[in-house]
Amino acid sequence: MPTEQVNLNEIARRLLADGTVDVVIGYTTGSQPLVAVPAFVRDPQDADTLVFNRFCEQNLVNYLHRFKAKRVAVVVKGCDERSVIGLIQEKQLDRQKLVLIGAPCAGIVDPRLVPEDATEEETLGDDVMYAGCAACAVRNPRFADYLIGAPVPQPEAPEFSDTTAELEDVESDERWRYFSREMRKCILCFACRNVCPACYCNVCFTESSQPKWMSKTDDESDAMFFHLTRLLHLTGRCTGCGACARACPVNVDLRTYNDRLRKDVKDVFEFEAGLDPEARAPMTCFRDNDKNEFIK
Amino acid sequence: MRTKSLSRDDVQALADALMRRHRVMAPVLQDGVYRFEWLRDDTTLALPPGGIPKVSMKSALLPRTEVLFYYKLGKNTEATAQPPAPAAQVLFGVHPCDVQAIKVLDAVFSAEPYPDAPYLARREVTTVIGLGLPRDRTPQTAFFERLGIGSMDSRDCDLFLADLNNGRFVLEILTDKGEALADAIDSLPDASEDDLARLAELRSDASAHVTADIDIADLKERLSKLFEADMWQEVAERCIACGACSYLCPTCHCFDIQDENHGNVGCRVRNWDTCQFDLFTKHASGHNPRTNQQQRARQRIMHKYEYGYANFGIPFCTGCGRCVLSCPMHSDIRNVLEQIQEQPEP
Amino acid sequence: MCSNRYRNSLNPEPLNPHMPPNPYIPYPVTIDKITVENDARDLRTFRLVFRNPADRAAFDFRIGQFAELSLLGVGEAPIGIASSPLDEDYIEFTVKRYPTGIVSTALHQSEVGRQMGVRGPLGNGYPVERMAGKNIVIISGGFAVTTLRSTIRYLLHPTVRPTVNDITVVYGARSPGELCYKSEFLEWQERDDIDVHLTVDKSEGDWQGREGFVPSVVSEVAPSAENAICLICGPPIMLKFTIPVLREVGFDPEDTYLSFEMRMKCGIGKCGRCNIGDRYVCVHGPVFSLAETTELPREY
Amino acid sequence: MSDPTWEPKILAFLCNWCSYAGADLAGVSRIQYPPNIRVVRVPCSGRVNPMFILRALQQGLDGVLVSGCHPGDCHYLTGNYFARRRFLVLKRLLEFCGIEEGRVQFSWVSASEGQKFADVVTEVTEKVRELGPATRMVKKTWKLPPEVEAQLRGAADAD
Repeated sequence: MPTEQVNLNEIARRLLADGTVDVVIGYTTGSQPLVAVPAFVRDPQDADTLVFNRFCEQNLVNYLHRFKAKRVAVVVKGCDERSVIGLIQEKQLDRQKLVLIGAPCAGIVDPRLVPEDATEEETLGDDVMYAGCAACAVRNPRFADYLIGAPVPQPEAPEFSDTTAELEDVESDERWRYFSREMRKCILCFACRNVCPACYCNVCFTESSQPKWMSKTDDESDAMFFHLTRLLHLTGRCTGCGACARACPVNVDLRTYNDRLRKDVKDVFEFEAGLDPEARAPMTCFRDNDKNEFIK
Repeated sequence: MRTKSLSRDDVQALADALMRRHRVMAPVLQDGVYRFEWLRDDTTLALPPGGIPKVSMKSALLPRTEVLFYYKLGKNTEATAQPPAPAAQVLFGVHPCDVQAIKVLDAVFSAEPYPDAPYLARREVTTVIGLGLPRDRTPQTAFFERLGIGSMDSRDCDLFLADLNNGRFVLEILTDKGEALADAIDSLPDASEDDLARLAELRSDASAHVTADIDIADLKERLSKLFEADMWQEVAERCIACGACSYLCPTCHCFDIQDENHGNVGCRVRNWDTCQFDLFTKHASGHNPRTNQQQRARQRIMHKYEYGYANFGIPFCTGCGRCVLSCPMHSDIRNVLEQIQEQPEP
Repeated sequence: MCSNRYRNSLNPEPLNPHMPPNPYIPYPVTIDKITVENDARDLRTFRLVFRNPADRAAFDFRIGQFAELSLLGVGEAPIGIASSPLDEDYIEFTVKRYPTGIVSTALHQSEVGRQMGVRGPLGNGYPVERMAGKNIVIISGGFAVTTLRSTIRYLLHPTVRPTVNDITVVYGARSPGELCYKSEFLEWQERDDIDVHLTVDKSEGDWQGREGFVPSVVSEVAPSAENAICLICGPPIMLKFTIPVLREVGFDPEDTYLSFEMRMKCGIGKCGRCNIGDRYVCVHGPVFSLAETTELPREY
Repeated sequence: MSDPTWEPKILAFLCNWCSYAGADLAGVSRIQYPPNIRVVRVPCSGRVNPMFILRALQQGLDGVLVSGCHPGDCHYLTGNYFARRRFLVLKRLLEFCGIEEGRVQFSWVSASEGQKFADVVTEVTEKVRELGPATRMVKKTWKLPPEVEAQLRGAADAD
């Protein structure tokens, strides 16, 4: 039975009015042109402020950690929904308290590609789309309770970023030059960690002072330490939603490294995060015949 | 006041000339982001259309990591040594709102009773070359005019490079520090009459649009009564407590002091820090005066618009709009300012 | 505002002549003596001697000031100065060891003879100039007594004692084992020119002294507020119940002074983290009059 | 080679039950192997947190070896199985980022394989020697400028 197609504002008002949920987390138009911002609607009258368009680039599942005790409705794109599946597997979210308002998405605008002085949507070409969306395999949410639009076509898409493929073919010096160049940009503001739904540790290793795992100097090795460790913590959990890459104020190319990680997990453990609610996360299990030849 | 005329290529040539005897920090374009970087032979100067690079020049005066001193440790012994004195440096292409941000840093770090020697030593060898732009090239996110700063404002600059919007520039030499760069400047032709006329016209147009409608004294008074207001709940609701806005803000100067060890040698450094992180105010006993995001979001606004003005007489915000541009959740500090104005008089 | 500019022997000639000295370089000191203050052994008093004798003169501090104890390779911690400004050849700090405290843990693992650093003196300290000819009431709880012990030692110094009238001290701790500077306090109890009241929340062992919380002892002792200044420092719970008692007894908020504890890094009003409202605890404090604290927002 | 006297510094995490015992056996049996490894004894190869390895590279160590029990021999039954997955992802990620192959190596050495331990250490040391001193991801913040180096040379250990 295909999920019920509804209007976003209608369903939000209904859910709030009949008390099914305490808050609806969605998007509303931002104060700057060509921008959508997260919105937390608690009053049925405000349901009309909710919108969904191709500027809704944040992953709202990240906010669900703050509403653990409440019953929440959240607007999820296909990629966001994979984060929900992942968090349910990790016992962080209770599906009964969640209402998923699925939003079929044909790809969203990467705010970093929008020229600073652009104000009208028409002036935007089609090269402002987030690169990851071209490789998206889940344009239509599959487990949502409602859909706020007709399903969009699902084109055959290359799996991973092409820079990942390019870097795999070059010498390690070249790879190191690229990695070092990207990490030198990082200012350790932790926006990538704070927008990521999979990053929810109470005390992150970066905030631990006893032991002091990591220092926050401008030496590139500290940025490398942080990003490598975070990547390892995302093994088999990163869904490739791209929220971190879009949130980075200095355009560090996180997508290439996320895609490499997801490619490894797919090749070696035949696992993709957030697709199958029943599957076991790869780092919580093992097999006798796991790859062993790299160990002497 | 001596003035020179330059074409677009002369500007690049000027930057190269300055690089011969000074470290030059100037805007460069890298992967779609205009950043203030130390110019190297393989980097080319790229003045942003809006004049405000996303990564500010703060790191030239308050580096992201600055060695306070080096040390060597014995079994029970320790010895320290001071870092070498900072080299002469030139900040090239600093927008007027960033120049006023430098004045904020100067006020904080030269305040008695403990003037900050490392900062002042660096500040003394710094020459600031301002960048003036016609008013209509102001980025949408910037609101420095509301804080009394014009886009052609040459206050507190050693030299001032005005973009005449027709491919030509005028360079004004304003202070002795500016004159000290004479060897790189004298080869340039003196400013032509129509260049100067166009500059005067653009300058008057720019200063005419300076509304200065944000009244800081009034804002301070209002904020001093809004500590317990529940507007902060809404301001902080979307905020994910990252450091993007504070690290890119040219006036945010909070720092952390850490020791960096390697065997028996090391150095005590200060790193950028932000009131948005939990460790910022967490006591060793575990007590933390600020535990939730409302309190932290409030602290950032209060520090900029109330505490700064109360202690130093100047607001800690120059309306550059970088926090609006860089926030992953597109929070807009201008909305917060409006909310403050709309709060009912207690 | 404390008057003495920060002077430092390590870099007599700063980078260039008219530059102020680098305020981040600590005075080199050596641990001369370590005494354990309580049975739980997580409170130790460190007596530090300056490796360059001239620095002791440069480090002329006032009661109630603090300093940053610096262990190179470990970090720094702001600790109140426990010795009296008139103790000539050393300075003392009492440090409580916290499991997550990097510097306090490293300090407690140090031995006599270890070289370390002290940066300061920092903060404004108690209002010494207002104390002449006044009655002084000192109320403290737990290990927050460090700067008040410095005050008592200073006031009892033969050259200072005549300048103030009577001194009343109420000092309480959780149990007799937790009382700091016990020998000194017992000695002071014998003296006639100071009125010391020790109390413990819960008596145990051979403790004959008073048993009861500090607020109840203060209302019992009821020191007269007439021409008096009150210095009070202790855990928030003690302040919460003692301040109303002081008000009943008639102490004017202008004459009651508290000392605050905040997370600090620079200690010189630059790093932006120790503010309560627009006041930096490290430079405008740590001592505030009760009147001032009522204006400060509740963010400590 | 820039400095002929250079000897690689290698950090070796040896699992207490197998590899550490294997190393012990190699010593007891007088089997010679290069002295370049600095041993850290860990309860299990699963105990080795990837952050240990990253920090080692940051501090300038030229190589890291993690050695544990063969799959199935683990004293804690599954420690090395989880470690194997973790190290696979770490190794591929480090190489993708440009850390030379061979800087970080892994091995299974049981308590009875003294000779294998010596061979593994020899092989790792030769590979790291061939790669030369570590330069990638090595932290430079504490690198003393020359004039500070001179100033501190006589200090600290003198008194």
